[in-house]
Amino acid sequence: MNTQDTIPMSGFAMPQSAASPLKPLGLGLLVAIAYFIGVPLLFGGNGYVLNVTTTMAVVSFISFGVWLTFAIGRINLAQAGFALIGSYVTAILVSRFGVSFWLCLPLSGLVAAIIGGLIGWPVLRLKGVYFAMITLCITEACRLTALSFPAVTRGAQGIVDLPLPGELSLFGLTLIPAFEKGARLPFFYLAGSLLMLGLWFMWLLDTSRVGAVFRSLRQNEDLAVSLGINIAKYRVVAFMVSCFYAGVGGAFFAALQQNVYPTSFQVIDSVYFMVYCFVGGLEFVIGPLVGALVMMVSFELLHELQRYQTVIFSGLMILCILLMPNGILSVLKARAARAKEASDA
Amino acid sequence: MLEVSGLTKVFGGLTAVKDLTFTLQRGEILSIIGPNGAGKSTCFKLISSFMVPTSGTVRFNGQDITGIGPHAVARKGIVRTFQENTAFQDMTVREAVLLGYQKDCKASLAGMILRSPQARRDDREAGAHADRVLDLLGMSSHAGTLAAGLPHGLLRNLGIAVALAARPQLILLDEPFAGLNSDETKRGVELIRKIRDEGITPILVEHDMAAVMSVSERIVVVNFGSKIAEGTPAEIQRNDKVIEAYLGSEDEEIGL
Amino acid sequence: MTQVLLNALVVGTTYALIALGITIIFSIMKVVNFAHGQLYMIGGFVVYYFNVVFGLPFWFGLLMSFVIVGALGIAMELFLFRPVMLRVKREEVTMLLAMGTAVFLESLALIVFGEKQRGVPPIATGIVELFGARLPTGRVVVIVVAALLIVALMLFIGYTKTGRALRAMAQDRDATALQGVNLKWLSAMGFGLGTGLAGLAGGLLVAIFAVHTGAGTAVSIKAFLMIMIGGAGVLSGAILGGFVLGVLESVGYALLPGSMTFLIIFLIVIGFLIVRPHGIMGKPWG
Amino acid sequence: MKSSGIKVTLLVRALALATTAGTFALISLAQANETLKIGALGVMSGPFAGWGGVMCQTSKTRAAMWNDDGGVAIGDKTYNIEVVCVDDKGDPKGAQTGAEKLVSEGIKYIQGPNTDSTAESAKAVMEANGTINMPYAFSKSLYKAPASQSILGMVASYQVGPVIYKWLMDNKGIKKIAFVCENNADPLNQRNEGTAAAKTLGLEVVSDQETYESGTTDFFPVLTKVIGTSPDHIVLSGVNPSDVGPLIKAARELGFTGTMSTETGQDPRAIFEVAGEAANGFIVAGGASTEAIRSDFMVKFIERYTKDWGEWNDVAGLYVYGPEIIVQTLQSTPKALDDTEAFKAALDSFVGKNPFLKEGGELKYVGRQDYGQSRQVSVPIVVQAVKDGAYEPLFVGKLPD
Repeated sequence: MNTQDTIPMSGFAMPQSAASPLKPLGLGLLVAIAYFIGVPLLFGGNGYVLNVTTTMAVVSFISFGVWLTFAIGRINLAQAGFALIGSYVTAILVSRFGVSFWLCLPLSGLVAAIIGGLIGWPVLRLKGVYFAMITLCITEACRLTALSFPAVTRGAQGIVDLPLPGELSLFGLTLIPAFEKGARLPFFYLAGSLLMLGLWFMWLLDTSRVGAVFRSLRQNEDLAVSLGINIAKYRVVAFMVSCFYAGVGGAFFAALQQNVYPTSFQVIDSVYFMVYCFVGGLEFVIGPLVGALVMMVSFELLHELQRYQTVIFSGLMILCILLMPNGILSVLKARAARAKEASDA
Repeated sequence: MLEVSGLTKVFGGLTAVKDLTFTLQRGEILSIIGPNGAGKSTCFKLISSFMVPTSGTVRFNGQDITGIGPHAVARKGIVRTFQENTAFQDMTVREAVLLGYQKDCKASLAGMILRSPQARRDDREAGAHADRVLDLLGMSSHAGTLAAGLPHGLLRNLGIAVALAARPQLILLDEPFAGLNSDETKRGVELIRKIRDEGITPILVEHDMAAVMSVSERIVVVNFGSKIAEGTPAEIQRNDKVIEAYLGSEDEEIGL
Repeated sequence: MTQVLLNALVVGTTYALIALGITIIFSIMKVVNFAHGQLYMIGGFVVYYFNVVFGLPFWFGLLMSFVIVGALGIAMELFLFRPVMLRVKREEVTMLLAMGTAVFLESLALIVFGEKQRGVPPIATGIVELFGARLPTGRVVVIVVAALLIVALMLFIGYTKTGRALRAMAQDRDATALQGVNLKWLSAMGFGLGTGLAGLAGGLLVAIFAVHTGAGTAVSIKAFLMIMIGGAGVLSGAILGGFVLGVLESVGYALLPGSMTFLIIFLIVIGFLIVRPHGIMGKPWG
Repeated sequence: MKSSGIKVTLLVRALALATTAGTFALISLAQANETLKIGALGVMSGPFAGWGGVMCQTSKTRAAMWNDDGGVAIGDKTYNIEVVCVDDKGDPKGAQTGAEKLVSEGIKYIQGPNTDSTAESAKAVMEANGTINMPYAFSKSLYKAPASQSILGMVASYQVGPVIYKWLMDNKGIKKIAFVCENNADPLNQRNEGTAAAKTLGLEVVSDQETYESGTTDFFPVLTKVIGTSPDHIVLSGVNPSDVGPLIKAARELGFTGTMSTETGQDPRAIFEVAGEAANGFIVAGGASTEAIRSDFMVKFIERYTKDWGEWNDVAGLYVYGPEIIVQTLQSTPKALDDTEAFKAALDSFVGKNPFLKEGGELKYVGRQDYGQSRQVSVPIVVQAVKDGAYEPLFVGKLPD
């Protein structure tokens, strides 16, 4: 590889990757090692820790989508709605038609993305609070749709007792063995793989030309369009990718919980997906992961407070916004920058 | 190159642009002037398709481009700049200029994300082009500066640089000299000539009469949305209608 | 059918009252107050405590609901929203802050007020019959008071010095500052007025409905629907939005199977916003 | 001076001795009583916080009473009961995490969750770990084979509904019945079950499609249509406690004169406070704390609950059966402390005493008729009517085996 090849990459790399002490690849590797080796080694037998980690991984996977819609300057509260769509696609295909979960997983994302594209095309013309509100309506509409059409969704009864993911084989070669009842590690590794893939793709997207276009949409749509950029197309692409993430995440949870109800994903979930992005820091690809990690782990740690758990948790959240209004990572970045300045001087 | 005929825009009951007709030859420097609120900026928005005219047509290189949408117009080769300091605030100068090249990238969406060979070629070309543009505007030393940290004059240049990066045939400059001091204006005038020499035809909407008179080869004067005069700077300075139109406003503006 | 229209009138009036507070805060601060429903709920509990627990008159409790929740709002503005708004890179953070406040107030209320639903003794008894439709006297009193409050607020905003300053600030913060108006005081004041109205709505409506600590989120979501229909940040739009939602809800429940009503309302709102992105009377924002 | 110095020294010595003795006493007490942890997993925050919050408080109160009495004797040891409450936020993800948390603490017996979706999600964890839980949710797949770990902790709406409707037909002569419920999974299911039961009994169902959204403040619009069908009786299926009062009040204000009922436990004072006299005669199934039928022990429990949590909630009278029957079963089968298989094996034969009813009676596991296996607590079907902020019992029924 000649040096010229690397120039364009650095041209669009996120500003912080240069300032951060860890290069993105190293950071990714670190996260992967911590997840795939560190957690099982330390907590392999502890179903609770594995479950929290698994949930955290996929919740941050879904939040990446919200992060991407933030990148184009839209506040997206529809994510729970599309996760619900993903859950139902998998649940219906698996329970009615016996389709393999491994096929359903990407398919759920695809269906969510297509529906997202159809809804997104007109809706994405809205900005600011109007977009936030309309996406909140979409989440509610998804729940009510699931309730109102029992012929397809079994309505209020939910779809229960979904089988665990079966074997995935290609030409007789077993790639993934069937999940066994009660085994937590398969779901844990699946969640980790999704997280890593999701993070990797987000990073690729963000550091590519497309990522730069997305950021330009947030900063000034008029200027972007004056340069011949088809902003409507890029907006829909960003939204569809976001919905894809939601759909895949929803499908995962349907399999993990072995059921889906209209209440499986609600407005409050949409809110939390958004919160994770903020708490981590909107400028950073890894922000949703950091946000979800900090928030979910602190909620669990506050359990000892019993009935004061939620009030202290939300109090801490407010404090967190007060002290770090631009997210945890922005504080770390500023500190790293100061340290660098000091060492340079 | 550009033919505007019978262009009219009505907002509610108000006619902002009325039956405006003019043509532009490749390589000439044309300015549109007029008192405040005369409809100059609306005219730009109509040409660049940020607004759809009530009636009339805009033809570019013989093609009808009326109301085809701003990004489509840009792809045909007409790029506009903005009044004030419109920029991508959180991007560095070089990032913004690289983005200007976007419409000429040949790689597919997936290719761009996954870094296909075509995307890499695009990026290399974009990089080379960006360097040329920055060099042309004398901004190479600011390539790594965030737009939000640029001084006023350079921010204006950045706007032009981004537009140039989109490789237009025709560039619409919306008040390129507003808020600049006389030194900066002088450099701006030179810059516009340089742009023209690169083979890009500029049109200006401007208030700064001295600058307009020195840079323009032809001037169109509008008032209350209609064209009241057209000619060389010398002709315009002598035109009674123009003087009358400007009497209501500040005299010094016409630079007599 | 008379009953349906009468229902729409009552629901619409109460909704308009709910929507006013949230729209005031939005217009002057550009903050979507997700905690609106929780403040409404606290207003209801304030009245309950003054009226039932302390045995004081209902109307005194109502006054206190405005004062206490208004003061809470001023504190929120001073200690939460202002410091954050000064430092954020993205405006959206205020929305998140409001959401956090909503969860905080709700869980705090659960500890302080308990899980039960609360009501106050009826402020008026008896039932008025109108063209075969039934309208309890309590509701008549409440909608008359609500209507008076709405009119009073419109007069306040339209004709007093403070009201005009608030309106000016909603249009252009910087220009208002130039006219020598103390912006800090004014925005805290406006925020307090908005939350006070939420408290007032909750306090008034507890007289005919009931209140419990979990009621907030649903009220907030409905308030958002109203201001979106009417147009965010426009007072008359909020009132109109409240009535439109009231009519949609009442007529929807009368004509459609229950489970479809709100699905259709949501779809109508989505469709409507696509066609008219800024509501009936709203101005572009974003 | 000197003598006082000696006195001080003596005092210090005496204090030290006392402290040491006390410490020893504490240690020996701790040695005598081991701790048995019981979980409570439910929704304790958000709009439905009432369900799980009261459940947690109930179990904690019952545990405190046991511990004050010196603990519970199981086998040859005495145990102090510790209740670990986990808030699932009404979220299926939270329910799974919460269940795993309780399991990781070595807990084998869990009360809750409170809704279908959370109970179904916790089920996977229960089945995989052999943990027993006691949901307050009616989804039948929780209790039917192949599921085996969940025991319904209350009377299901589809069990009590027909009993109430039959009684109303016989005693009040009702013929036309209407159902109204919140547009949400659990209530809708209960409505569907109720409708089916009413039809079987030969009642005419005049309205069964009307629902309202969670958080509705004004029930006039939805009830106008229901009452327009002129029913004799209205069932509020699976109604959230926060909606009961306003619903009754609205129905009466709209001129409805028939009877009304619900199948889920409610607090009579809260209803009365909101609906006033309109609440009188409202029929509720559940609870076992009604004055006329409660035992002295129940009175003591109510006192303790009121002392600990400020205000009595009648729903606690239902939740208290959970820890009671778990502990009694463990006492009868000490092996089940570590082995839930032994617990399950004892379900068919276990017979305990109901301490909460004045007349006593048996406490056992039923449900063979509805679920094909003993996966339900034999909570008495107490049907009662609201009367000025309290309940008066109408009749007490029994669950079928």
